[in-house]
Amino acid sequence: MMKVEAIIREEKLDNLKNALAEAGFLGMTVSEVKGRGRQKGYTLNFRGKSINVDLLPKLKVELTIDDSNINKLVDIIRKNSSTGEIGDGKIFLYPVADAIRIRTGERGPDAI
Amino acid sequence: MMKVEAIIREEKLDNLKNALAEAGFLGMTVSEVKGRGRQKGYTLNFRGKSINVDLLPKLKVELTIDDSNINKLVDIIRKNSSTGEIGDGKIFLYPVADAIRIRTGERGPDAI
Amino acid sequence: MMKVEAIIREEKLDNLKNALAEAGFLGMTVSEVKGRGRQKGYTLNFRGKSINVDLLPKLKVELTIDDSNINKLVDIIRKNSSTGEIGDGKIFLYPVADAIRIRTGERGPDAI
Amino acid sequence: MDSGDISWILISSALVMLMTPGLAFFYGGLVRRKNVLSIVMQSFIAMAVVGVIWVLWGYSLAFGSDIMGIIGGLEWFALNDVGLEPAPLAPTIPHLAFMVYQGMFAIITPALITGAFADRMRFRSYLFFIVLWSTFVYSPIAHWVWGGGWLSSLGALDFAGGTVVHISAGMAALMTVFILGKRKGYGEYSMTPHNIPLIVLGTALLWFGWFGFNAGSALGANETAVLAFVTTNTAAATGTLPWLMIDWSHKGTPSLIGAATGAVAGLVAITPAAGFVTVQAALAIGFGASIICYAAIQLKNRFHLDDALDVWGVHGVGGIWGAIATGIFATGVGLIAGNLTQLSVQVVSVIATMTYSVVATWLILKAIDSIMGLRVSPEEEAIGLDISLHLEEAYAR
Amino acid sequence: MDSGDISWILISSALVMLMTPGLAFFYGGLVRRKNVLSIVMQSFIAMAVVGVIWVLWGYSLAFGSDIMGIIGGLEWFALNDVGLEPAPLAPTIPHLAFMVYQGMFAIITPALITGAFADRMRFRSYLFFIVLWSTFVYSPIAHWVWGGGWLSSLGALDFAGGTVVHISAGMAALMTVFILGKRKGYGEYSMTPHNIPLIVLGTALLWFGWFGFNAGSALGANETAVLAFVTTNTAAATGTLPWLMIDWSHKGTPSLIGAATGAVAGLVAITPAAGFVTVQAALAIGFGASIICYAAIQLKNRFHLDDALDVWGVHGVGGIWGAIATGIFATGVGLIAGNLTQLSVQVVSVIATMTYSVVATWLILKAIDSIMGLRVSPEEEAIGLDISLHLEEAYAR
Amino acid sequence: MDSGDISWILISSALVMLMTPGLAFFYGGLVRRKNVLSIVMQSFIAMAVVGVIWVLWGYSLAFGSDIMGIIGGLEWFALNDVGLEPAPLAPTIPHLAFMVYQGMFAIITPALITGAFADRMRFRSYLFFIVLWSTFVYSPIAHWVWGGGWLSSLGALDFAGGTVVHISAGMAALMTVFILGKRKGYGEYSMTPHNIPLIVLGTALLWFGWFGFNAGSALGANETAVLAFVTTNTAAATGTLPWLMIDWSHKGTPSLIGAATGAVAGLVAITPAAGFVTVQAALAIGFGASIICYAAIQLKNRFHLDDALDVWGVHGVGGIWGAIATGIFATGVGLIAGNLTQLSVQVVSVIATMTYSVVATWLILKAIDSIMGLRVSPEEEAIGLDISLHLEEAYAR
Ligand SMILES: Nc1ncnc2c1ncn2[C@@H]1O[C@H](COP(=O)(O)OP(=O)(O)O)[C@@H](O)[C@H]1O
Ligand SMILES: Nc1ncnc2c1ncn2[C@@H]1O[C@H](COP(=O)(O)OP(=O)(O)O)[C@@H](O)[C@H]1O
Ligand SMILES: Nc1ncnc2c1ncn2[C@@H]1O[C@H](COP(=O)(O)OP(=O)(O)O)[C@@H](O)[C@H]1O
Repeated sequence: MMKVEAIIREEKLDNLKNALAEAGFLGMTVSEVKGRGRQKGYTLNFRGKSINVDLLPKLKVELTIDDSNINKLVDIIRKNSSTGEIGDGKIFLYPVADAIRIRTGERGPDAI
Repeated sequence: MMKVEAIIREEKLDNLKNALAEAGFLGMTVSEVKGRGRQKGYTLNFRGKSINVDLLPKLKVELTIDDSNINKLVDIIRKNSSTGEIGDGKIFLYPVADAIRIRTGERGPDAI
Repeated sequence: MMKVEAIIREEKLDNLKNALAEAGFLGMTVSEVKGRGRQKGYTLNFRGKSINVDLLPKLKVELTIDDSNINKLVDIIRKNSSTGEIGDGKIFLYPVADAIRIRTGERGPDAI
Repeated sequence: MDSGDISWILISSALVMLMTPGLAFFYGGLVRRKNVLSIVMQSFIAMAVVGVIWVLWGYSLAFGSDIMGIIGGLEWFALNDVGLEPAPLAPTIPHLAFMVYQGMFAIITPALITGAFADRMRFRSYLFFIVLWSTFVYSPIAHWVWGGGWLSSLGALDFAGGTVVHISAGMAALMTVFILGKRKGYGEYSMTPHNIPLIVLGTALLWFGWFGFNAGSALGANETAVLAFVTTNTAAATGTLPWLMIDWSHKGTPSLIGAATGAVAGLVAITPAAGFVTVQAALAIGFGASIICYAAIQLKNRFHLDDALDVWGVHGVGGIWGAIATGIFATGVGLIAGNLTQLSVQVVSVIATMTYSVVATWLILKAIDSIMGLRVSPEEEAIGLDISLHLEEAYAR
Repeated sequence: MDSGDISWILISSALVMLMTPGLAFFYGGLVRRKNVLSIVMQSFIAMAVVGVIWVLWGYSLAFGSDIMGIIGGLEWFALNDVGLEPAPLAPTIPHLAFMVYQGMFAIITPALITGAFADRMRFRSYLFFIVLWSTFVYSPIAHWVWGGGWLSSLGALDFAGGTVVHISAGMAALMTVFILGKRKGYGEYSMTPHNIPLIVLGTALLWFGWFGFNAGSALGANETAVLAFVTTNTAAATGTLPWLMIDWSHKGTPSLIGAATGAVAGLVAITPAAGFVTVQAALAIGFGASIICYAAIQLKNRFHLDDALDVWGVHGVGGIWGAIATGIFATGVGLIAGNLTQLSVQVVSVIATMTYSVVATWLILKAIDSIMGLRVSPEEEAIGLDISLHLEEAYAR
Repeated sequence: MDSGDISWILISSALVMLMTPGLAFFYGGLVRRKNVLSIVMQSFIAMAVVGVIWVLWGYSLAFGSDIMGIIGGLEWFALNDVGLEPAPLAPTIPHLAFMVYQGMFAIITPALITGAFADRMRFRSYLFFIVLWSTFVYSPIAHWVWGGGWLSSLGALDFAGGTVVHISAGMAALMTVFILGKRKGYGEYSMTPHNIPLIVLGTALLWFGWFGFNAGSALGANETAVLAFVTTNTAAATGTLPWLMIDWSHKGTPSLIGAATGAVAGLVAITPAAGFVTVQAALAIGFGASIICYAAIQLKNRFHLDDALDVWGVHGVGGIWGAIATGIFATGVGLIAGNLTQLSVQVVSVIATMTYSVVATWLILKAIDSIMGLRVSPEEEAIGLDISLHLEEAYAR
């Protein structure tokens, strides 16, 4: 199993979510993050003191899937969350040692 | 070392936290996430446009622990965060290459 | 590649962010978490019922980098986010199987 | 007619109107994030539903010509004959001004109850509930006390609604808890308030609006209004302090929610007394309110009654204390003036209001329950009422 | 002079002042988290910019001596000769009181428009826009209707600003949408409101302030003020209910945002009629407002017009309905009293206001666009206006 | 007695009451998320503590029979003999109305100071601080200027509290900074405001309430009230604009927090002048306030003084400018009318207030510090005062 973690633009979530559901990838976990990359940031000011805001809001989407699905999933993510402009985000893949469904105790690929 | 990542129901946190503390698992990191799985979602409406809300609030609990403790920990999590209904969540295990305590620089199992 | 995940104090972010940028580590993702460790917690009360608040706000900083940079990065993080008091946080290292830039499709170290 | 009195009654009406959203924020901040809209909605919609009912029949039932001391007649249905002539009960202001001012009280009273059944009532059933409750509980009690009914004949004193508003709502709240049962998870896991600044905003608007509630009840910009204004502010201040101190000694830290609750308890208790007592008495009434209501909540906790936001403890018990205290402190006629009659009348009015509200609320709830059910499904409750009833989320990106 | 009238006009002025921040919260809650400050800023700065303009020349243009029925003279520039003597149009209050009360209307009107071009207008261009719009659109229309201009000679009735405020702003809003275009991502991805409690706070402050807006327009604490107060509250209440019900049947759930929008629609529609109609008529006007405005928004959606926060649908269309309804229901002179003249005059005033606002707004926008542009860059829009225009983030740790 | 005047003074009292929660939100939004409740609590509890003190002895000390020009007598202790008879200083309203109106000023003044020592004062010490400060600083200064004391004999003009409220609080704020020291992390890492909509809500309530503060100080619904109302709104508007512009040119973007701060600076500066100057002068006073306060904050930053929320810069310096400006612009008696006496008297009153507030505040702080300490522990400060002092978290799920 592999965890696919995508950092995407906030506004692409609806798109991606629907595309994933259509392709049968239902299980997913989303969280709000802020990110910095090539996309340049801004400088905040508060009564004469300036603060660098180069962190812009992004969403992190995590899906744990079977190894066989990885390429398909990566393609779906790329297709549904890119705009072609800097700031589109990244996909990271991490090895997963095991997965357990809390309710039933099922383990491994059956649990996801 | 292994990272144990549990996606649980919000209301189970108190329970789980206390059970973990009792069993000696103090170190942990919690974050707010939204998730989709078998638990069906809803549809939001805003002035005539409908938006799919299949993402429901969950909590992500992360603990990095020694390999020897994994089964014990998984059991505690299952016991203290399941209700038996769909939406109870998942546990994922990830290999950890190393851990460092920022304050002291200790490395490996000593750091966690 | 390796994911370096640091749990740090909120107030150290500016410091760390700037130090990372200077050292050429631009790509990063930050999220709000709450953590428990050796730093002792508090007890919340609401109209006669008490609730344990041992989770204190922290920030999670994630950077995926090339293996060759790990030690340098760990040093920078330690130097720029420690105060010497309990609660300074942890650094965890996780193996990364692959990385993809959503915009271009580049893979591996080129993508980060 | 007097332009100063009109000015005062209009602004007082506006102030009381603002209390209902104030209450919505007070309650909304106290619940969990997934239920804030559902409770705000309950208050908000009361402004619409009771706003219309009052104009159609509520006002007439409460203030129309007395029928056997029990209810008003329907000759003012849809405000027929209610116009700009001097109000029968307040000759220096137009009748419509009196009507709308009283209407603001009719709106907030059922909204007060919602704190008790927070997080678990169906919205549809709630709509039926407030229609029936407003008609069959609020209007009659208002008639008894203010509209020329039997309690007013007895000489019961209720300056601005200790019995009519707070006891009636507080006892109804208790009944809803008995009938709807506890929230899923009550006593099992913590349900911390999700937004304390919102609670304070609600408290601030309540305190602010209460000046219209109490001082407006003088029905003119006169000496009584001034007295009621000052006693109101004073009781709010002295209500805050004991709650803070008890919390502090009980739990080791002073709580902002506690301070806010204490202020509300003081405001509730001074309501029936506001224009009848001295400022010195107001100090005592506010002080007592805080201690008595705090104790009531401990009692409620002991009985594991899930009156989620303590409507009974603060409004019911605070209102009882205030009504009794009026019998003790009322200038000239109270116990302290060496007079026991007034106190006994007050006790009668308290018991009558409690009994009627309990019985009538029970009947209304049972009727609705048997027809359409009162409580949401466990799944809806687990997901939160905002999404499951209203398909809206309070906070988003 | 009458102290009761002065008291009422001052507190009414304060109430209307509070509506502008109320609007800021209403709009601020409706936009996404990254744009809340930009729209709040637009309302807030209107209080400063129009506050100064009004004192300098706006008041004189609107209420100065009539020039050919079209505009006021500049003899009151910088409040020259405007003092504490009785106001020409309201002899029981000082002239300055009348001036400042009217000024609060001048402030909120351009702020209303901002909901239409939410999330995409440059701040600098917005500043120029409100200076020009206030001077060349608001002041003239106010003059026509209230300052002795041609519409008032015709006998057009506009109690508190159905044409002057709501139609003029609502039609201007529509023009800004045509000229600025849609938000990036409109129709492509969802843009859910980021803070619904903030929307309700805004609605509450608007409803509260509207008592000053409408009942204050009686310019004294008199019978007309009372009538306007009661019709206002009643129309807000009846405006809320149909919107709730339509939403419910359309989408399966009752929406809090819907209820709030319905209340605002009712308030808009009663504005021109408030002091002229009976409470029974107010029930109908509020009810109708909700249905008509709801339909207008469906229409707008069908045409894919990105009037982001429905300024046209609620204020434009609600104002039109209110102005027409005044011609129908106005006591003594309306259609229902068997009179067609008033209704025709109302139609003329609606058409005149619409036409003038559309044309003048178009000219102003085109002028600004050609000089400095109106719209932010796509990158600024993507990042959000709070950071890209103001370098501030609404919520932080 | 006059019902219009009573109506106005009561609603003005309610408006000023609302300013204290308004301040709580203004300050609460400016601090970090972990400290919002602690500063809101400081304002909220002032309403209770000073509310009681004022009734018990504060009012008597400030307005009781003059003792050597320095302090009032205690004959009105616990409002003994303060009733519904005409107020000695305002014969058209009852004495109690005057008392409660003045009490609202006494409440907000110490609350103003809290912005300076945000995020680092012990709550227990704060309670002692406001008891002592209210008694030994506020009441005497109020007596000097308004209660028949030496400054009023001298002829010092302070319409609504430039010296009594703003200078006294602003200078006290500066002292607290000297004695408590900087926040942990000051100058080291950023401490961005955590909730800007909350700041704007606070500003809106302050602006709204300030109408009661200034126009209410006419103590009746009369011409002076109207003038004060108009100058207040005008100075707020002109105060906003320069701050916006300076921010814009300094930092490249216009800031919403800056605009809000500018409005408050304008309101502070017009306070002592409101009923004494023309609207044209108000334009200048507001404009000047913004520039002068902005400069003061730059100065403070240069000296690395951690007056966290700029109480000194806005209230202290704004109050000084206002008091001086009153000497310049006061109709008939100011410098512009060719008169230097008034200006010199104003300077004396400024210096006296500054000196007394600085010295007395220093003594009070030192006394409390030596008995129980003033500052929280570094660990409590790091964790945040909401949890460490109050065991409450502002926002939860
Ligand atoms: N090395 C990295 N480690 C972790 N997160 C990263 C890294 N590089 C980029 N990110 C995340 O991806 C987001 C998009 O990256 P960015 O470089 O702006 O876009 P692009 O890949 O299109 O050039 C960033 O905001 C950040 O959250
Ligand atoms: N494949 C997956 N990858 C990542 N997160 C998942 C995955 N499947 C489920 N989750 C997370 O677990 C939560 C619970 O899953 P769900 O399927 O609803 O419960 P259950 O496992 O009891 O059927 C989801 O809300 C989501 O956050
Ligand atoms: N075993 C662990 N697994 C996951 N997160 C941990 C673990 N131990 C500590 N943390 C995180 O690190 C933070 C700091 O840890 P703490 O023990 O308080 O500091 P220190 O390492 O300086 O003693 C915690 O708040 C928690 O978020």
